[in-house]
Amino acid sequence: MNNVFKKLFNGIWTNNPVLVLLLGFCPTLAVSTTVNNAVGMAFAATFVLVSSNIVISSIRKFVPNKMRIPVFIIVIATFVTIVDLVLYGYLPKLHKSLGVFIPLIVVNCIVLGRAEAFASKNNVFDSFLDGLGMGLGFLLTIVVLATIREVIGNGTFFGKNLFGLSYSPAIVAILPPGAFLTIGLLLGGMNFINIKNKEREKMRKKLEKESLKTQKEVK
Amino acid sequence: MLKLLIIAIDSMLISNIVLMRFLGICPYIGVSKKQETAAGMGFAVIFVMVMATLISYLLQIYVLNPLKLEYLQTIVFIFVIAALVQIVEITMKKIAPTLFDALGIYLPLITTNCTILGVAILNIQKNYNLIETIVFSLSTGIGYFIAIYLFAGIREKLDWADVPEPFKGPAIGIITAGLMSLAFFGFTGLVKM
Amino acid sequence: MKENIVQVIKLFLVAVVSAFLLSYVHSITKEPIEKAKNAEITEAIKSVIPNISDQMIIKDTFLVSDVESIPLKAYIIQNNDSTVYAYSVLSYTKKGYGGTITMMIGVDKEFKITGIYPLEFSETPGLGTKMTKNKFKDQFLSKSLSNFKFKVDKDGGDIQAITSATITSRAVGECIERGLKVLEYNFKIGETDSSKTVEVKDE
Amino acid sequence: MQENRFVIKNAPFLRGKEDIKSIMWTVVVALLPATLWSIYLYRYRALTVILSCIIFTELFEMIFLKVRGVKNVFEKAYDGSAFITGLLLALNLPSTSPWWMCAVGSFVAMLFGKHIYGGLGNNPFNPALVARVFLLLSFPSIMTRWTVGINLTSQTFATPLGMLKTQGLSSVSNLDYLKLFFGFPIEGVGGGSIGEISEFAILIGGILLILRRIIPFIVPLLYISTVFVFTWIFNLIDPIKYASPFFHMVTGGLFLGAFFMATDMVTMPITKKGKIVFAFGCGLITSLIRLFGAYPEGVSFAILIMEALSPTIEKFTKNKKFGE
Amino acid sequence: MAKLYTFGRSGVLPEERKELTENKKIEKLEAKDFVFISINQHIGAPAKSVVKEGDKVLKNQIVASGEGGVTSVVHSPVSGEVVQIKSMVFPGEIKNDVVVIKNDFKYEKVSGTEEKRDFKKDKERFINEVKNGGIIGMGGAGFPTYVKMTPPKDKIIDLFIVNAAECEPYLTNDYRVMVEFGNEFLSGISLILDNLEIPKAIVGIEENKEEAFEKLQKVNSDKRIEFKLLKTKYPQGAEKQLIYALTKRVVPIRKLPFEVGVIVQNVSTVKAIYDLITFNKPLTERVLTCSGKGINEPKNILAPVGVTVSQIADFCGGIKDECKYLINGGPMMGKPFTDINLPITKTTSGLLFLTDEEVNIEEENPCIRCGRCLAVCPMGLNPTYLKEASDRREYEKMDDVLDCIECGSCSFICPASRDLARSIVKGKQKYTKYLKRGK
Ligand SMILES: Cc1cc2nc3c(=O)[nH]c(=O)nc-3n(C[C@H](O)[C@H](O)[C@H](O)COP(=O)(O)O)c2cc1C
Ligand SMILES: Cc1cc2nc3c(=O)[nH]c(=O)nc-3n(C[C@H](O)[C@H](O)[C@H](O)COP(=O)(O)O)c2cc1C
Ligand SMILES: Cc1cc2nc3c(=O)[nH]c(=O)nc-3n(C[C@H](O)[C@H](O)[C@H](O)COP(=O)(O)O)c2cc1C
Ligand SMILES: Cc1cc2nc3c(=O)[nH]c(=O)nc-3n(C[C@H](O)[C@H](O)[C@H](O)CO)c2cc1C
Ligand code: SF4
Ligand code: SF4
Ligand code: SF4
Ligand code: SF4
Ligand code: FES
Repeated sequence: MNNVFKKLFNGIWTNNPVLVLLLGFCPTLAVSTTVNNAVGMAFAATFVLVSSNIVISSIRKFVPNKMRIPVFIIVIATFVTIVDLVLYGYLPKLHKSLGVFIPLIVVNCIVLGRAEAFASKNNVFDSFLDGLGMGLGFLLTIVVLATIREVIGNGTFFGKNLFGLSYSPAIVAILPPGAFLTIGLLLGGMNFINIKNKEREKMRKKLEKESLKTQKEVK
Repeated sequence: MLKLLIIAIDSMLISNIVLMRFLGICPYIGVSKKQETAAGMGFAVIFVMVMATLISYLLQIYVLNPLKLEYLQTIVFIFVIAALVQIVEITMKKIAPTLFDALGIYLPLITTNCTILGVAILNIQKNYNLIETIVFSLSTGIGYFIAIYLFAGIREKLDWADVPEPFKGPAIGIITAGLMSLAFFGFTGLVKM
Repeated sequence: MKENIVQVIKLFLVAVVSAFLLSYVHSITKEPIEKAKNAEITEAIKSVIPNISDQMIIKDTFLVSDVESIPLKAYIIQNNDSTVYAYSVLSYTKKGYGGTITMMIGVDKEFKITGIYPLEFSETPGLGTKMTKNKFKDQFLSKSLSNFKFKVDKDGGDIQAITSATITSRAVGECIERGLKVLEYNFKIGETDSSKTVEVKDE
Repeated sequence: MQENRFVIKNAPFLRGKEDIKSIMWTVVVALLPATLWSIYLYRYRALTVILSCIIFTELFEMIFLKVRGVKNVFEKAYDGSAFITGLLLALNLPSTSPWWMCAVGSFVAMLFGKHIYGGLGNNPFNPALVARVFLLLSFPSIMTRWTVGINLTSQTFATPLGMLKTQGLSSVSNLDYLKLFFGFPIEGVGGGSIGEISEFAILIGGILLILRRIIPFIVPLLYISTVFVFTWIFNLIDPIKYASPFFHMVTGGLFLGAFFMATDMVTMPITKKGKIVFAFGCGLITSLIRLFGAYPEGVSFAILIMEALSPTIEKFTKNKKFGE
Repeated sequence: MAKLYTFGRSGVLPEERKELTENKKIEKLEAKDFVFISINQHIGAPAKSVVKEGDKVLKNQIVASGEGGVTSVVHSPVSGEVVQIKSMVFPGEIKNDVVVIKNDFKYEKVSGTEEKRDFKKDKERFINEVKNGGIIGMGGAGFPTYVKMTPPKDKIIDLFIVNAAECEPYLTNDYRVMVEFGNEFLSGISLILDNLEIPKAIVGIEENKEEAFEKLQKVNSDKRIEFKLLKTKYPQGAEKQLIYALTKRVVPIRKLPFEVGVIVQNVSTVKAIYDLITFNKPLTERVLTCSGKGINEPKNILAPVGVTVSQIADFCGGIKDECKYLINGGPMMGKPFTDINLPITKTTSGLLFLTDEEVNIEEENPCIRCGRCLAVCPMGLNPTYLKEASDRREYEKMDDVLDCIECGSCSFICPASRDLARSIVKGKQKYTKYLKRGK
């Protein structure tokens, strides 16, 4: 069980696809104008990620190495098309606001990247976990981003007004510059935490070494 | 004629593919450390974008639409693009080796670059005719070139700037992109689509 | 060589499976998608014309605008006994601050406005987008070409312009005026020649 | 005999008198005529905007200096550069700006405009302009509330450029250019940003800077004359639709931008030829935006866009070496 | 007013501060018990000492000489005994062997030296004399003069330029030489023109030395010599800039003056050649300016090469307590040092004792890209760019450092007090090493 959490945590934080692996910026920036869209996009992408990871890892032995990439693309594109059709049919509004970014999940580097780097080499369950973790990482990032943008730029959260009428929102947050600036700050924040962690780790190791030394000396 | 000019200016500056439409951000961040490589990437994108958009346009009009297979758009387009890049790579190597030396390394990167697929799909959504398709894809590609080339120029300069540690690299890059996007808002309304 | 053939066959297999899967999904989603395609329009019509019941029939038709000869799409809402309940028209203007604005305009049988609904526009958020607010839209209710000048107050008209978004307000006025003119021209009894109707499609 | 009484420093041992501080504070002095005139016109309103911008800018400057771990924060914060940014930001805002908007602007200027790039000298974009455009896109209705000077009602009017854009040329055809140039209020016409009212006052400060060799005269001159020529060409083509070039000279932030913002040395190309290209480009884009764009005024955007081009321009306009 | 010549818009205007010594007559300083002769005072192939510890030497005897194309010899200014050969670190962190000679105060000369002689026009012999007389450029660089006088065969020299700009603040040694030894100086020029078969000479003098200009023009009788007044501006005396100012000839990048048919020599060098040719007196002494507010009596001094800085300081009334900086050369290009037991060399044109009041070097700040350094660089370089590239050793961006003449104008003007010249000079060394490694 511990292992499962570790795998998920890897996708959500340690190797967060957007903030650490720097993949999939385009949908992250484009559809994070409202939390609603963001959640929709994240679920769509997670669905594709998980299902294609599962399928790819289960047919990995069947697929000849040379034909790897085309097969992956077919698998992914199939799931993307399914998502596209289903959303169009049953959630037309969301489909409209996500627009071209649904078909673009095909080329989203997160999906293809995980298929290539993970699912083609690991068993079905691990691939499932990896897809889920990455999907959650994507979800987390895009939702945080969208929350910031929607709250600042529109004064709402999930469409609900937060501050009353006298608040004038900083509209730029939901415009393209706002997306870039906000994710830039998030990236910087992530780096900052990682740098601090590394420093702390170093300090701890140093201290441990020193205490070991003193222990030895005492002995 | 006027419409073509409007399409060109709009897709180059006003609705710039990177700064306003959010397509191709990853290579924009990834291949912009040096201005020469940015230029190489830019040219490669222009080239592939025009070819890919054109071919997928023809496929849509003459194959998918008549057969009522519109729902296979995504899967067909991505295959066309992948195949196209392969073919371009091989023929360019044979016919124009110097060009290949310049652009060759960028071509594989482009297959998975969402600008190409994105523009191919947008082009269909916008219902452009053949000439408009060419103008649209060409000027969108040029818009990409402008954005990545200028951006790489700034980034080269930033190499020597005293940027705080956590913001070094992609973070400051993307913030700079934000400020460029802010600046490009000035082009709003220069032409109206 | 043999290996190559096996590879191609495998790829082909995957493709076939995928094609089957997709055509299956397609067959399921076909109908909802068709509905969804019209849902926006239907919803817009419903929001500009009060009390549409499910028995009513919405007919759409292309009308030639006498202003710029660009056909507008109009909808005739009929009671189930085929008498006219109301009209609506999908009008547009190119004079918005950010370019084209399209909006659905609903009128009753007397050609008085029952509602407007902006569909597509790219006005500045916070300025031009105030046109979607009821505070602005409501001033047009039950106005018609004969009792209202569709110009902003600054230009001597009756429209209360949105502060700092005169351009948008002016454009909205033009848009509504165009829609109303086309409707009256085509449907007002006695003045119209129904041959102007280009195409009629049943819902 | 003390051996090491001598200090080792590097040649040259004589250094010029001018330092960053003296340059920056001279610019502040050069901005005084425009500042004082606006305070005379807009009274406490201008004063509050100017004071809050400067105070917040200095405050954020100190905070970010501290966060970045810079030593002697206090001294650095008063080298005058942040003061200029604050003052110029204020001069770029309407006199009706609320204090919290000044605070947001100052924050953006200091964070995205300056310190995220490593502080003075490292930023690719002009901090005050980044903040102004950020505010313009964020709070468009506040940023377009212009009042008439002296008359302290809260009734707002469009600026001449706004009138031109929204109501056409006829609405501005009988404005008195001389009044606009000297910055006297005209009833029914919005005065514009705090600092852009009087071209005359800006010109005085600008000439001071040129004489003190702090800004190269070519930049404002070429910038303004490019706008003049372009607007003139269009005025000749269609005098019914396009305003006279003199109108464009005396309205909007052209002078403020050309003398004080385009000339920010940090963000302008460093080579002489580069400065020429830069100034021409600013003029060209300003004209394009004013003539065809959605915004009535193009100066801020034009300068920012050219700043994005600045490193590239610099690359293509290297100095010729002596003997080359 | 006469036309002022100059080299364009670049360059800077530091305070001149020449009033401290400009009216002080040259005073002669005698060597004390020991002299310290550096065996490498020139640039080019190093020389080797030709004496050993315990050897007896005569005045004007050669103590060091080198082999190869570009090198020079060094003579002893006194007679006595070689007591030691030791290594010393000179300003600019240059290590050199030094021959220490105990002065016997007898001044026994090598026979034939310092006697008036008749010298018939003979180009080859002339150049040979210059070589054996240990004449090197006394304007600062120390380039062996005979090498300048033997350009490649296909280059015809049609102009001899005397560099009397003396653009460095404080320094007045060239000026005093022109005022006090005007005739010798002029005869020196004539000698050079005669022997090297050059048709014309121009003496370029900065406007702030108009007195010397007028006087020389009055006493001159040689029609081939022309005097031109230069604008007072730094670095007017830099070779390429001077040539351009006086003739509008542009020395191509990384090329020497002979490319445009010119030889440039400093005033003191010309005077030294005169002494050598007419009196057979090798170069063993020079005029230098000892100045600054950190010394009690600023003076112009004729001193034997090899006397120590401390001896000179004593001669000038001693160092004041508030003296903080000790500089070998002028304040713009000179090198700082701390060791007052170092000897002067043939290229020491000045010794400056400066106080905090005179030197205002502040802490380095980040570049604000004001572009002033580009504007003043006489070589048209981009100093701030070169500094960053040099500091970071980004070799592919550093090529231009080789064109820097190290004048320091950029550091002088920089409002952010950046030590541009210093970084670039260091960059030059790094880059040269890098190029060598590459080959
Ligand atoms: C740093 C700061 C930023 C603020 N930003 C905003 C803002 O973006 N929009 C806003 O309406 N109020 C903002 N406020 C709150 C205002 O001070 C004020 O309380 C609020 O706008 C109420 O406005 P009213 O006086 O018009 O009712 C901000 C306050 C501070 C201190
Ligand atoms: C950033 C910005 C956005 C604007 N957006 C709009 C807009 O969406 N709709 C509009 O009519 N005018 C817009 N304008 C134009 C001005 O607000 C203009 O002054 C106004 O339309 C004139 O109306 P007024 O006469 O009520 O001031 C915008 C201006 C700026 C600076
Ligand atoms: C920046 C700079 C300034 C110089 N100024 C002078 C000068 O004022 N007078 C001078 O004789 N040499 C000056 N020189 C040295 C000359 O370039 C040149 O080496 C010298 O005049 C040649 O004469 P010499 O070989 O007799 O020394 C300067 C060099 C540099 C790099
Ligand atoms: C001539 C001159 C013009 C300046 N213009 C601006 C300006 O427009 N905006 C600004 O934020 N700072 C300006 N500054 C101040 C300073 O350069 C600015 O804070 C830096 O860009 C910060 O790195 C100016 C400084 C000078 C000397
Ligand atoms: S494939 Fe393209 S989008 Fe993906 S990581 Fe590489 S450059 Fe970025
Ligand atoms: S060393 Fe200095 S004073 Fe001497 S000549 Fe050169 S620049 Fe002039
Ligand atoms: S770069 Fe070299 S030549 Fe140019 S001013 Fe600086 S020191 Fe002088
Ligand atoms: S003079 Fe100093 S501050 Fe100005 S550009 Fe050069 S290095 Fe930068
Ligand atoms: S380029 Fe990476 S998701 Fe678009």
